[in-house]
Parts: sequence; C-alpha cells; structure tokens
Amino acid sequence: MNEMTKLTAKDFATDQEVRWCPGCGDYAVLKAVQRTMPELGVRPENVVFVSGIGCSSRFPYYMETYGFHTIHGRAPTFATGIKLANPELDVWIITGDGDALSIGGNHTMHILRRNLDCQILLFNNEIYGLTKGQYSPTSRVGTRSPSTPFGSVDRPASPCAFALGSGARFVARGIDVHKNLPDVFKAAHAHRGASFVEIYQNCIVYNDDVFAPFTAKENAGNQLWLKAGEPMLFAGGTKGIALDRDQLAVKVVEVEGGDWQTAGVLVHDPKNRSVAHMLVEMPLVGFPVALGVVYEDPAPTFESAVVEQNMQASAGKTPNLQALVSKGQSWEVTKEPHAI
Amino acid sequence: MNEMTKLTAKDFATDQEVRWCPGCGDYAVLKAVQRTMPELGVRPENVVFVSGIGCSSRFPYYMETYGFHTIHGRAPTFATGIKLANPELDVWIITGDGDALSIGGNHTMHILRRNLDCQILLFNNEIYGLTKGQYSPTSRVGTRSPSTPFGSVDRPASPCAFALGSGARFVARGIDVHKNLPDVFKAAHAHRGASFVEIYQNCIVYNDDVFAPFTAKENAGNQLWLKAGEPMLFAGGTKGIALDRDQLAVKVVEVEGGDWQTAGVLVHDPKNRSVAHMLVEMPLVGFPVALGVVYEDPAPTFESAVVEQNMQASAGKTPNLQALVSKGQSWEVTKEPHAI
Amino acid sequence: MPATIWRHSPIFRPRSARPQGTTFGVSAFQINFGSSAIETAGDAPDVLVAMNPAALRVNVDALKPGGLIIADEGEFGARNLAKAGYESNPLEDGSLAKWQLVSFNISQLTMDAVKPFGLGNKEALRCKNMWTLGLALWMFDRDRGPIEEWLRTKFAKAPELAEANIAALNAGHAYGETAEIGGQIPQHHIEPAPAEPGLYRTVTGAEAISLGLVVGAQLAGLKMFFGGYPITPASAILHHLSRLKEYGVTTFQAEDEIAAIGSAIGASFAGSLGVTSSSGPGIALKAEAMGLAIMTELPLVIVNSQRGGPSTGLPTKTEQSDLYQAVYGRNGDAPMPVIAARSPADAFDCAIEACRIATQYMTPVMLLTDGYIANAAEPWKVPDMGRYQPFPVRFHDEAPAEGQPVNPYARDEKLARVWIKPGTPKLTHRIGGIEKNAGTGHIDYAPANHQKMTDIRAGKVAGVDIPDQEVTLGEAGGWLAVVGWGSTFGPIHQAVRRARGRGLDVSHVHIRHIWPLPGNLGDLLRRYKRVIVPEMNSGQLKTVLRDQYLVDARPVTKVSGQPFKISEIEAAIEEALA
Amino acid sequence: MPATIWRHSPIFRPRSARPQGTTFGVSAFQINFGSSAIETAGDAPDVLVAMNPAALRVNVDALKPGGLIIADEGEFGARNLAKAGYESNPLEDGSLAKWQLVSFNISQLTMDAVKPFGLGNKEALRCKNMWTLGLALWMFDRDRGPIEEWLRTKFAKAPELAEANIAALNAGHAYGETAEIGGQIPQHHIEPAPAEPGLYRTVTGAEAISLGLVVGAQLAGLKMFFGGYPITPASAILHHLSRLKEYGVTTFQAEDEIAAIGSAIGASFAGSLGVTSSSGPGIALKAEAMGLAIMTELPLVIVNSQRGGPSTGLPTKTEQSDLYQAVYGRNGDAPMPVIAARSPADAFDCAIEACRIATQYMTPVMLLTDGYIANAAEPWKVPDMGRYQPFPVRFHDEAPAEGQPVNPYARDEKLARVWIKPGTPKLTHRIGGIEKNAGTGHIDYAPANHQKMTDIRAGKVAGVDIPDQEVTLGEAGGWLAVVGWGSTFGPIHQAVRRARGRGLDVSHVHIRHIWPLPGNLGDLLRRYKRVIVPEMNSGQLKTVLRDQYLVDARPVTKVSGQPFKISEIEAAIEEALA
Ligand SMILES: Cc1ncc(C[n+]2csc(CCOP(=O)(O)OP(=O)(O)O)c2C)c(N)n1
Ligand SMILES: Cc1ncc(C[n+]2csc(CCOP(=O)(O)OP(=O)(O)O)c2C)c(N)n1
Ligand code: SF4
Ligand code: SF4
Ligand SMILES: [Mg+2]
Ligand SMILES: [Mg+2]
Repeated sequence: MNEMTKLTAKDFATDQEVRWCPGCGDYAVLKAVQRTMPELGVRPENVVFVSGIGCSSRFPYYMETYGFHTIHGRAPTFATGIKLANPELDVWIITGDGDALSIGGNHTMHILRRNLDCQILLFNNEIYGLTKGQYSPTSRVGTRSPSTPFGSVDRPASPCAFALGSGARFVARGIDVHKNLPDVFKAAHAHRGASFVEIYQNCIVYNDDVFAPFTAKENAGNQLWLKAGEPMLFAGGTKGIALDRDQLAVKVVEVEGGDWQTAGVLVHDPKNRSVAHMLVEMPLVGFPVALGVVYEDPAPTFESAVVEQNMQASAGKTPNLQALVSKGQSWEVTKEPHAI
Repeated sequence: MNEMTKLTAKDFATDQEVRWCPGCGDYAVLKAVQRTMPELGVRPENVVFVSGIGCSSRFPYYMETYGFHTIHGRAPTFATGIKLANPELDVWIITGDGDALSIGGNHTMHILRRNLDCQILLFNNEIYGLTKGQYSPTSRVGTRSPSTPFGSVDRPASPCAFALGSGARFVARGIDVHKNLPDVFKAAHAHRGASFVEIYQNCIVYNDDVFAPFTAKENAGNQLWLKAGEPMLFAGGTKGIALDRDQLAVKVVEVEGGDWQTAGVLVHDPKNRSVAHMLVEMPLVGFPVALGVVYEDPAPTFESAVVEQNMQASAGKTPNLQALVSKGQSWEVTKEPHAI
Repeated sequence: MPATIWRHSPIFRPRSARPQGTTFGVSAFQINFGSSAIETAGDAPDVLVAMNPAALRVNVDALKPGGLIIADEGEFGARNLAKAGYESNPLEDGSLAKWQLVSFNISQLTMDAVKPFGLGNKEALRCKNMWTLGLALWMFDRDRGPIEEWLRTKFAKAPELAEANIAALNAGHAYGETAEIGGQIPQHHIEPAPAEPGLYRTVTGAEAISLGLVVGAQLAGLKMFFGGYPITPASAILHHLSRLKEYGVTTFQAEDEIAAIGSAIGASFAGSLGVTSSSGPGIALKAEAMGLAIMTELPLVIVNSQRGGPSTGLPTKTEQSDLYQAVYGRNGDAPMPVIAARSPADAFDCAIEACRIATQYMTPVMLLTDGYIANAAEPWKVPDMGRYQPFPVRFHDEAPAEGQPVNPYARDEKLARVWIKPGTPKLTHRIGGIEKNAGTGHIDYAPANHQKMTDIRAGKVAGVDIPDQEVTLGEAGGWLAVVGWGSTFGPIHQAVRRARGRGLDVSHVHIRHIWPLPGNLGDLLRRYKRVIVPEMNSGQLKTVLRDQYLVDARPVTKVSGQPFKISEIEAAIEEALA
Repeated sequence: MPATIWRHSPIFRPRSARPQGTTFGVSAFQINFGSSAIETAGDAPDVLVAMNPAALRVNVDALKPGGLIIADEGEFGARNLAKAGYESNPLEDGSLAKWQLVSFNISQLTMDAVKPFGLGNKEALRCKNMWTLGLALWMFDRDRGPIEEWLRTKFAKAPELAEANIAALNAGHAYGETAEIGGQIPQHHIEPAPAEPGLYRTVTGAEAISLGLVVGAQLAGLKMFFGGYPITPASAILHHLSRLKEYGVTTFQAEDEIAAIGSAIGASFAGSLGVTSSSGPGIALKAEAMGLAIMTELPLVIVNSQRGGPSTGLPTKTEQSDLYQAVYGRNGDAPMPVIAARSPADAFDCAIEACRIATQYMTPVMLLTDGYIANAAEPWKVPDMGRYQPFPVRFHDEAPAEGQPVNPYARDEKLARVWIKPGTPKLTHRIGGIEKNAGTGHIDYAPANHQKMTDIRAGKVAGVDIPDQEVTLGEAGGWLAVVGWGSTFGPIHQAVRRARGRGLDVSHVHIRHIWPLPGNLGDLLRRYKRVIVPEMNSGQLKTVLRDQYLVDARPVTKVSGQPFKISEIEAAIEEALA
C-alpha cells in the first residue's frame, strides 16, 4: 500500500472473521463504509474507528485502520481525546441505539455540543442486540422483550431530535441496505464538525423487520430522500412534503404530474433548523421517513478552537522546565538553619 | 400541623441555617418555592425534594418536607425510584446547570423522555458555583474561569432546547428574583408529567450579572413573558414576536399603539412544538428571552403506565410464595438414591 | 454416603462428522448430530440437540434434569409437531421447564450463512449440523481448526461444500460469541447430596436469586423495586423478575447502571426494598452510589454476577475476580456486607439472607454469584415456605415530642437506624451523602462526629448476626484446610472427598459470608497446619483471610475463565501436604 | 539536627471580640482582628487576615512561607493601595506567591449578610470581623456557639447589633462551607529538614503535582493531555495545568469523570501522555475505564486527591481512605501501580515517577495525594532540572515483515507492550477491552490465553523497578516500626523522633510505593518485633501489608477528617512498646 496506489474497499477490510448473525444489517453497513473509504482519499493509517459495546460496536475489528473497541457508551469520550491529541486523524465513532442513547446519551450530547470533527454512525436497530434482545431507548411503546414481557411503556427517544436538541450541526439518516448509504457517509465526512448519522439497521434475530414499513421493497415509497436545493418528493414523485404555515407543521401533499411547485412542496434547505426539527419529528404513521442529510450548518470545530487557543497562549513563550519550576517568588537559603 | 390548618410558607422552612452566599439568587428561588407550596394544597409529608450536588442542590435541607441530597448528576434516577415506589409522593428535583447538563445530562434526558411525573427546577447560573467557579456547559464561549483562563471554546448547551430534543412535554423558564416565579412553579406542578423549568439564577460570586442583559431592571424590556392564548409582546407591549413564514424563523416586530394583530404578532400556543423550538433557540442578541411556559403538551406519565401494567399483569393472580417456588415441571424423589 | 457428580466440559465428537482417526480428547459424552440421539459414558446426558420435534420427543427423557436442550425452532412448525405427536409446541408451552432450553431458527441461520455458496436448499440445510457444532464449540471453548481441516479433506472433491460447511460452522460459533451465549451449560454438575425425598424442580442461579429476592422482600413485608441494566450474565435476573409483578415487584430497565442503582436507592428511601444487579463493569459504575447507600444507611441488595475480567474481559466466562471490588472497591471507609452463593440452589437462600441483612441492618448488601451459577441449572428441592421465618420491617412513624428534632439516625441495639417512609406526617427529614450528625442526620463536619459515624458504620456491619463457620467436610482442625467460596464448591468438595478417601488429613471449609466473616473463622483456621484457598482469581479471598487472621492462607489460583478441575484441586492438596 | 515543626489546628481568640472570661482552649496562636496584627506563641504565624493593604504591608513579612493570607479584596482599591504605598495590587501581581492567598470581597459579602438589619454603612462594615471569624471557625472546625452567646451578651442592649453580627458570623461560616473552602491552611507544617542551602520557593501539592506531570511528560518526550472534571480538592490541578499550554499541555474539562478518563485514555492511544485527576467519588466513577486502560495496556496517570468519605463525605477534609479503592477497587484481576506523595514538595517527584512508570511499563498508575497535600503550601527547594534523567518513549514504527501480523502486544523484557501511534503506516491495529491475544491483540477467549494474559498483567506490575525501602528514621530492625504513607509523614516522623529522643527503640518506615511494594519491605518489617501502621482511615495499608507479608501490622486509625497529632502517634508508640 504505498502512497501512490489507489486503494480499494478490500484495503480497508481486515482478515478477522466477521461475527454478526447472518442476515444482520451490520454487514451491509460495513460494506458501505469499506466501499466509501477509498473515495474519501484517506490513508488507512490516518483513520481511527472508535466504538463502544454492542453488536455494532464490533465494527472496528473489521476495518483495516486503527481501531479502539472501548467500553459501553463512552466512545465519544475516547474519540475526543484521540482527536485533541492528534487533530490530523480522521475519527469515526461507531455506536448503537443503546450505546449512544441509553448509557452514552450524555457523551453523545457533549460531543455534538462541542462539535468535535468526527463522524458518528449510530446503528439504530431499536433493540439491544448483543445482550439478547432487551428493548432500547428507541424501541417503540409496547415492545415485548425479555425485560418487558408485557410490553415497554416508555416513550422512545428520537435520535435525530436528540441530536438537534444537543446542538448538532450535521444530522443525517440512512438505511443499512440502501444504495445511498455511501453518499450519506461522504457528506458526513465532508462536513467539518461532528456529523451525526442515524442508520436504520435491521436486527434479524431480535427485532426483524421493525423498519419494514419504509425499508421493505414494497414500502420504499415511504422514503423521503432529501437533497439540498431539491423538492421534498417521495413515492416516486407523486407525493411531497409541504408546510402548513398556519399550524407551522409539515403535511403530505399529492403531486400531480410532477408539478410540485403548485402542490407547495418545500425545497430542502439543510440550513433551516425549524424544518429540520419538523422533518425528524414526523410521526411514523401518515408520513414518510426523512433520509439523507436533514440538517447541515457548519460551525467552528472544538479541536480547531483548542489547537488555536493552545497556539495563541503559547505564542512567544519558550518552554523552559527550569524556569517553570522556579516560577513565583523565591528566596535563597544560604546557610544551614539553626537546629531545633 | 393538622389536616385542617392552612399552611404557610413558614411551614415549609426548616430550622437549618441557609448556607448560600449573601446575595445569591438561590435565596429568592427558595422563598418562591416556600411561598408556592401552601398554594398547591400539598402536605409537607407528601412532598420529596431530591437534588444532586452543587450550591443549588443544598436546597432540600431548607425545605420542611422529605428530602434527599444525593450524588452529583443523578438526582433524576433517585427521583424515578421514589416515584415508582410511591406514586402518591409529590417529587421535586433541584439541580444546577452542571448537575443536570454536564455529569447528569443522560439522566435528565431519560426522565424527560419517560415523562415521570415530577418538577425539575434547573438553577442555571452558567457556572459551577460549589467548586469555585469553573465554566459549565451553559457558559458562553469565551468564559474565563479557573479551568479556562484563556476563555472557554465550547459552544454552550441550551437547557430548554436539550429538554425539547429529549422529548420533554413541559418546558418553562423563570428568573430567580422575578415575581412570576411562583406562577411558573404552579404551572409546572399542575402539569402531569415531567415539568422542566430553567431558572436563570445569579451567582453573585462567580458569575455576577451574567443575565443582566435581560434581568437588570433597565433591561426588563427584554423579557418575553409567554401566556397561553395571548400575543407574544414585550418591551411594555411595544414589541412582539412574529413569524417570518418563508424563512420559518421568528422575528421581532414593532407594535404601534397596541395593534399587535397588524404587526403579525404570534399568539402563544404552548402546544406548538415548532414555535417552541424557535422560542427557546432565539439568540441572546436582538431577541428577547422567552419566559414562562414555553411548551406544554401532556402525554401519559411513566409511573402511571408502570402502575397500570403492574396491575394488569397481576390481575386475577394470587401471590402465593409456595406456588411460586414450586413453579415449572417438578418431580418427586421418594427414596434415598443409591450411594456412589 | 451418596456422592455428588462432577463433570468437566465435554468434548464433542459429532458422529456424522467425526474426523476419521482424529481424537480431540477423552469424551465425557458425545452428541450425535445425525440422529440427535445421545450416547454417554453410561450416565444421563447433559445436552440434547433437537433438530426437530420427533428427535426431541424420543430423547428428552434421557436428558438429566437441568440439562441443556438446543432446539432448531425453525423445524417446530405445526406439521412437524403433529407428526411427532405434540399437541402444543413444547418450546413454548413450558413443558420443558425441567431443562434449560435455548432455541434458534437454526435452519434459517444456516441458510443465511451458506447463501454465498449457491447450494440447493437441501444441501444447504445439511450444513445445520455444522452450524450447531460451531455453537457447541463456542460454548465449550473448543478449537474449530481440526473440524475445518477434516471438512476440507472430506469434501476435497467439492470444495464449495467444504467452504459452505465451514461457513456454517463459523456462523454458529460467531453466533454464540456475538450474542454472548455461553455458560448455560452446566460445566460441572452437582447433584444434591444426599438427594432427600421430596418434590424437586430445576432452577438456574438467576431464577433462584429472583425467587429468593421475591421471598426475601415478602418476608420483610415490603414491596420490591428492581432497577437493572442489561449485561451478560446478569440480565437473566431482570428478565425473571419482570414477570413477577403480582408479588409486588416493580422492575425498571434503567438507562445505565448508575441510574439502576440510583432508582433502587430512591425506592428504598421511599419504603420499598431496592435491588439492583449487574456484572463487573456495571458494578464498577455503581460504586459511587453504593457509598451513598452506606452513608444514608438505606437497605439495598446488589447482585453481582461475576464474569471474566478485567474490563469487558470475557463476558460469557465465569470467574470470581470481583471479590476485591465487593469488599474494598469504594472511596472512603465504606463497609458493606458481602455474601456469596455456591450453587444455583444455594443462591435462593443467599438472596433471602441478603434481604434480611439489608432490611434488619439498614445497609446495602452485595450478593456475589457468577456466570456459572447464574446460567447453570440444577435440581432443587422445592423449599417449604412455611419454614422460613418472616423478618417484618417496622417503619418508624412516631412523631417526636413537641420541640424535639426528628432523629432519622436514631438506632436500635443492632445499630440499625430507623427507617422513615416519606408520607409519614411529622417525620419529614433530609438525608444525603455528606457526613451526617449521629442523631438528626443533618450535615455535620465535626471531627468527633465523623469518627463516631465511621466507627458506627464499621461496627454495624461487623456486628451482623451470621452463623458460625462450619466445617463443610472433614474435621475442625488437622493438617490441611481447603477454604473456598462461591461456585468452586463442587470441585473443591469432590477433591477433598477423594483425598480423604485416600486417607489424607484434609478438610473443606466453604465460606458463604465473605464480609463480615463468621466470628469463629479465625480460630477455626488456626487449627489447621496449612490452609489453601482455591479461587478463580489471582487470590482475593486469600487477602481478606490473611489480613483478618494472619493465617498463612496460600492461594491456588486459576484465571482462565474455566472452573477448576477436581484433579487440579487434588494436585494442590497433594502439594500442600507434601 | 534541625527539627520539623508540627502545629495542630489553632484556636482563635479574636481580641476585639474576645468573650470576656471565656477560654476556648489553649491557643497555638491568636489573630487580632482589630489591627490585623498577629501574635503567636513565639513563632512565625500561619495566618494573616489583611483587612486592607496597609495591614498587609505591615504584617506580611512576619508570615511564614506557605502561610495563609485572607484578604478583603473590597478594600484593595486604588486609593487604599496608594495609601499603603503599593504600586500595583499585591493580590494580583504575584508578589505574594510565597504564601497562599484567598481573597474575597469581605466588605461586600458582609454588607449583603447584614442588610436585613438595616444598619448604617459604617456599623454594617464593623461586622466584617465577625464574617471573617465565621470563615476561620469553618476552616478550623470550631463551634460558633460561644461566640454567638458572647455577642448576645455584649450587645444585650442592642439586639439588632447582636443579630447582625451573628448573621455576619454565620455568613462567613456558610461561605466557607458552601464554597467548599478549607484545607488551604497548613493544618500541620513541616519545614524541610535540614533546609539545605539553595533557592527556595513555596509550592502547594496541587502545583507540585502539576509541575511534576509537565516535567514527567517532557522527560518522556511526550505531549500531555489532561482530562478532568472539577471536584474538591482535585480541581486545583486542572486549574494549574490549564495555564501551561506552552509545555505541550492540552487540558480538557470534560462533562464528567468518565469522560475525563475516557478522553485521557484516548489521548494515550493517540500517542500523548494521558492524565486524569479527581477525588474519591469521581475516582469511583473512573473504575470501569481504568480496567480498559489495564486491558489495553496504555499509559495513564490518575491522580486521586483523597478527601473524607464515604460518599460525598467531607469534601474539604483530609483523609487517606481511598487506598483500598486504589489497590483493589476494580472488577476482575486488575493490577495497577500506586504511589503516594507525602508532602507538597514530595508530590513533584511522585508525579514524575508516575509518568515514568506509566510510559515505561505501558500501564495506568495511580498517584495518591490528599486534601491536605493538595492545598497546603510549603517551602520547596527549586529542583535542578539538569539532574533529572529523561526516559524518552520510543514509539514502535517498524512494519512487520510481509505476511506477518502486526503484534501490538509484543513486549520488551520489562513486559511492556509496544506503543504504536495511529498515523503510523502499516501498523494499523485494533485494541479493546475484551481479553486479547498475547501477540496480535485480537479478541481471544481461549482459556490458556486468558491465564497467560492475567499472569502477564500481574507480572508486569509486580516487576516495576522501584527502589528498595529505606528506613526513614532509626534502625533496620528492633522493637517497633511505625509504618506510614502519604501525608501522615509529618506527625509520625516527629513522634518517632521524640520517642527516640526518650530512648525508645522505634523506627519510622515511610512507604511511597504502595503497589508494588518495595522488594525488601517484607524482610525489613520482619526484623521488628512490632509494627504499627497509623493511617487516616480504618486500616487500609495495614491490610496490604498483612496480606503480603503476614506480619502482624497493627492499625492505628483516625477518621475524623483531621490529621494525627504528634501526641496521638506518641501514645500509640508507647502502647505498642508496653
Ligand atoms: C457497563 C456496561 N453495561 C452493560 C453492558 C452490556 N451491554 C453490552 S452492549 C449493550 C447494549 C447494546 O445495544 P446497542 O448499543 O443498541 O447495540 P446493538 O447490540 O444493538 O448493536 C449492553 C447493555 C456492558 N458491556 N457494559
Ligand atoms: C462525582 C462528582 N464529581 C464532581 C463533584 C464536584 N462538584 C460538586 S457540584 C459540581 C458542579 C456544580 O455546578 P452546578 O450543578 O451548576 O451547581 P451550582 O453550584 O452552580 O449551583 C461539581 C463539579 C462531585 N461532588 N461529585
Ligand atoms: S443480534 Fe441482531 S444486531 Fe446483533 S449481530 Fe445478530 S442480527 Fe445483528
Ligand atoms: S457560589 Fe454562587 S451559586 Fe453558590 S452560593 Fe455563592 S453565589 Fe450562590
Ligand atoms: Mg441496538
Ligand atoms: Mg451552576
């Protein structure tokens, strides 16, 4: 792998046996990431994959890059240290709905708020896969699981709404097996700052087909793929998202013969926070699922601000250990003091 | 204090010496809470104040109710156990910006998501008071503090935006010394579910006057007190909040002679999430600060759902320990087995 | 005297796939994947792989109680069930309760695994055996290398068949690892000795603990609140308890381990019995809150299902390496009673004991179990509930005399403080994690008060009434004591028995109460010339014993994620006597 | 031989406010609030209360180096400064660096406190003394009762004056408690013995640790990354380091302690020296991540500034009760080196030593200090940096031979694994918290590998090269050894010195390396007939010693949040010799 060679997906694959259940959506995401890597123009040695614990968090073992499989929920903290220690590194965080939003919700919030330059891929399968199927903070009300045999009663968190509330400047969504996934990754990578990507990932063993209402072939019409500057159309262009400007809520409108303007379909502006809120909060029933880059509005990144401040505060100062330890008022003792 | 007596603020005050710095905003909040209590018609013995650690978290010691001063950031977890164990209790959480949003962000998120019936009073002084003045997650960029001598570089969290993103169904704001505070508390108490109240609280020692741009007498015109069904007017009714329905953003408009309709001033509908997002995200400069009940849209509460499920799952079953331990297939051993 | 039976991890020799001329070791039993029949070395088998309902029906009764059934649920459709003469699905109707059951759609999982090789349906399904073998190899820590080799030789002419079979083998293995399956198989198995006449059922440790907690709370007259967060191998307790709502049990899957213990402490403050449970990494996260429970003197039971460490370690393997953490792992002087269960059945009584101590002494209590105990099943003589003494809690509800302060830190003769339930009039009070005044519980930084409270906290725990230590097997003195705790009970007991059979002067002392230790233990241990302490860690109980009694307790350690073999303990005995 | 001076907490007798006919105790010194002059029992004073610049100017030179100045910053305006002849504000220009300085706007705080009583400005300001006295009483744990009584008597005719003064007294006291002020006062004070000629400066423990960490990282040739979360009394290290950016130091105030250690471990993975710091409750939260650092064998320094426990405990009081937590407080077998500093000055060398061990052995290291050391200031002989040996880190950067795996767990003769910095071509690898293969670092659950890795982790730490234990004072054998660690050095040393002066056969053994213990320590301790271990905890080092050496080390404990008095140790010595 010398500097000149054009890398391929294979160059980013390790020789480790991939240990997910056959049919798990994680495979597709892995392939998508491995396929995306060469197109980003990064060298494997400059890339670090950091994960917490969960099925999805095994991901780094399969990437021929640097990798750190840390502890449950804390991946963002390790990523922060890595990036601050070496801002040149290209840092990817791999996490699950439990890892990022249950035990790790606080770190997810703070890495987004601080806007550390990194990509956060949240594999949302609405379940705890690794620990055998307990419901997670994104599981829908009524989810029967080993820990909720009579159905869960707590309202689910919305990963993207949470990310927006936490101050995220890039929020996107993808689907494990969808061909657009590499594009979402490329956009996330291109964004400077914390890029939050929720991936709907099918857990074939514990939560099979929970996303089928919009991922199944026959339901693909429920996918609203957003593109900056383009109208919010779905269902093959027959429907669109418009705005009820009185209620200040989005609504679904029919589009006749491609005339989306007349139907009042919104043009996607990723910088519009208000619309972003509405898009990620659309209910599952009666609405499509917003996919692609929902929101993007860059802001200064944390590590660059830290580096900048470190430089400014150091400017003109010459590190000198002897001077450092001698600092402050000092005095000379010239003779042995009197004994007591 | 028998059942018949009408209680007064004094009945809710302990004999403990109040240990905040003179001039601290915490005093005003304490008084406001003590004054509110008798009006809520609650008995002291049915009220529990739960707090984390911080200056503000000393609060329970001064309330003649049950109280639990727990550990840093975890008050919501204790409150959840208390409320689930005894849903009759009236649970109040007292927390600070560090307690609730730094170490405790995750628990804050989850108590809001689950919608546990309780009141959460977040004393936001944009600083760590107890530990002597380090910047907090709500401190503004550039805050000089013992841990950021050259100014902080991370973008602050917005407590109310975070609460909304976490799924809060009641979000309100108040000011420590403002006379409206008891009304905010009453609204929070009346709301069934998790009521999130951010209180701008002045830390006279480490962050004095940080809220003066809208709390100082001469700046009171920057306070936008929201009331359901009433126009969003401020600055003595000379200004209002209107909506730029194309940009989907709020804007400040001048109101001539009280004719707010013409100026397009919005009428406050606490159920409108989109407007709530905009109100809590208004920038500090050029906009007033939204106060009072910003958002309220009740949903089923966590503890009631748990109680309901516990009842349903128990219905018709008679607890019988002997039956319980005998459950499953069993077999009789009738004679001593052969010795090996 | 009837003996207990100990059996170490079996070695598989799948008949239909048996590598010719290869031996992997001496097999305690075999699984024949061809017919699902099981041959063993003369004893009832431990594992049954049921590839379809018929195979289950024919073979299940030969399986010993507590044995493991691995079933291919994909084959348990209506037709197959009818063919086998089942009226309802045995995988679902509870009729297999006597055994442990794990079922997957093995057919589907296999098909998925071999899809890339483009086999026909029938050929693909033939790889099921390899999938199952892969799972079994995972469970028993066996190497897949020889099987792969053998498959490559066998299918030399049809390499895609070899690869498909290997893929299935690997998929089954990966499934076990990824889904953190393991430990369910009784890696060693102890029959009740002697098996008294009576009604028996099977119980896993997780189930026994759950039942014990429910019974404990009921004996205390309390509702139980369980706050947990899933983690292998502790999750099963959360799962069991979540089905027992009619016993006044509320379960709460918290957002993390800190929230789990926080909610449990909150519930105790509110007058329930708070319980939480986890494994090593999660227990570590709870340490700060345990300190608060110690400081506020609230009852709390913390169950630690130990697994291999450090860090994430070996989640599916068993180990005893959290004893240090249990006894010493908190900031400040923070004493807490610690109890360890020795077997699934014993876990029931230990859980009740933990509830008793927690409520009678107003203290958190840690109950140590491990991956083996949590998952293994064993026959259990159904206890007669009439013989369990209730230990009802009396909440303090007397208002103080006019002008007198409420004293939440008033104590009884056992040093337990009063428990006042919020909602009780005239007893409003505040507690917290800052040092408390010995009476009022108010914040009190005074030096004398801190010393006093430190002494009280230590004294209270030291004074917990626990039974004197008995000699488990052998004499109260002599040449050698083998001191054990927790799930090493089986191999130690057998090894001591065997050694005694050979006339050696050796006794077995099994400790249930790790902290405080039994009052007579020091004297007892000093009556032996030598003391060895076999542990599945680097010598942790040994530290406590040496510290407390200054006896030269020598560690015998094994940290491989595997239980001791009897022979290993026997060797240690021989060495200690040499 | 010059002696060290030990002084226990003073008792205040404010002259202007001295209760007539009342004695609060024997005073080691007095503060006269009337004139801000200080009288002591013949020695340089420890504390100066400067109510204005003039008072400061006149009295400051009498204050001993490291002594505490409490200044009313409200009075340090331009006019007062000029009047006193100051050209710049001494509270801000660093000219008081030799002492510890705390300044508040006492005037304002007092005015605020007495506002409700409607006094005139002048009368209100007169209450300043009481405010300051309140603060002092907080700092020295004295009761306010007698002062209140006396004020009520004194102002019997003007009860509002009495109440205003009491309010001020209480406000000052509350300020100390709420703002967690305390410990800054050298509760005992040890002069360097003998004070060699040379350049001296004052240093607090927090400062010395910060400097030592910077120097340690530089000696290793590394950038330093510090991840911290504020907590009393650890925060000062974060504060100090955040000003030293030109030394390649990045500081990060994390969202909590877990994020703090996580970021530090991440930084170490990326090739910096990761450092984190906290106190008991925060250290407890870090335990899980420490396990990860142990498992991934990354360098990391964890500073624990101990305070009174358990739980929130007594944040401003000093204690040594986190030794158990340091040595044993993690899940799994998780060995980690532990070092303890004995004084502010010693903390500098200890910090460097921690950096050395962490980087040379690829391991987390815990450095124990305590509230007293962290806050107290003492004269420190400025070290000659030329005499410190560098211990440069060599990152592994050689690509493996074609077809060979990367082996991040390859080791040197010290058992330290290689450190590979992300960014290095051809050495991409993955690590994590699951048990690792001894070579490749891949996940490996094999029993033999786990045993091997457990042994390696233990062996590596046990083999850390630390100096043999020396006898600090006295003989290498005899009747009695008094074994201490950490900040009890002063009183123990003095007590042993005094006892020896009386002809008693007693020696002082002060241990810096708590884990691993010095190789010769067991032999050394066995040469004494008796061993006592005074600790500000319930006997924690004692446990380690008894476990490791089976010597009858007897605990001498004090858990009051207060350091030992010399007399207490002397009494223990007498008792042990009796
Ligand atoms: C401290 C700690 N608590 C709990 C666990 C157990 N655990 C591992 S992964 C996981 C949840 C996994 O869910 P998710 O993040 O959604 O990942 P998935 O397996 O679904 O990909 C849990 C509870 C752990 N390893 N460590
Ligand atoms: C586990 C733990 N970490 C840190 C601390 C120290 N600490 C106590 S309060 C606090 C922050 C207080 O800030 P905030 O919540 O804003 O409360 P305030 O004092 O400003 O009212 C910190 C860092 C602690 N007590 N426990
Ligand atoms: S359990 Fe679910 S998420 Fe985990 S590997 Fe299997 S299918 Fe994938
Ligand atoms: S430090 Fe600030 S927040 Fe704390 S009591 Fe003083 S003024 Fe109030
Ligand atoms: Mg998941
Ligand atoms: Mg604050």
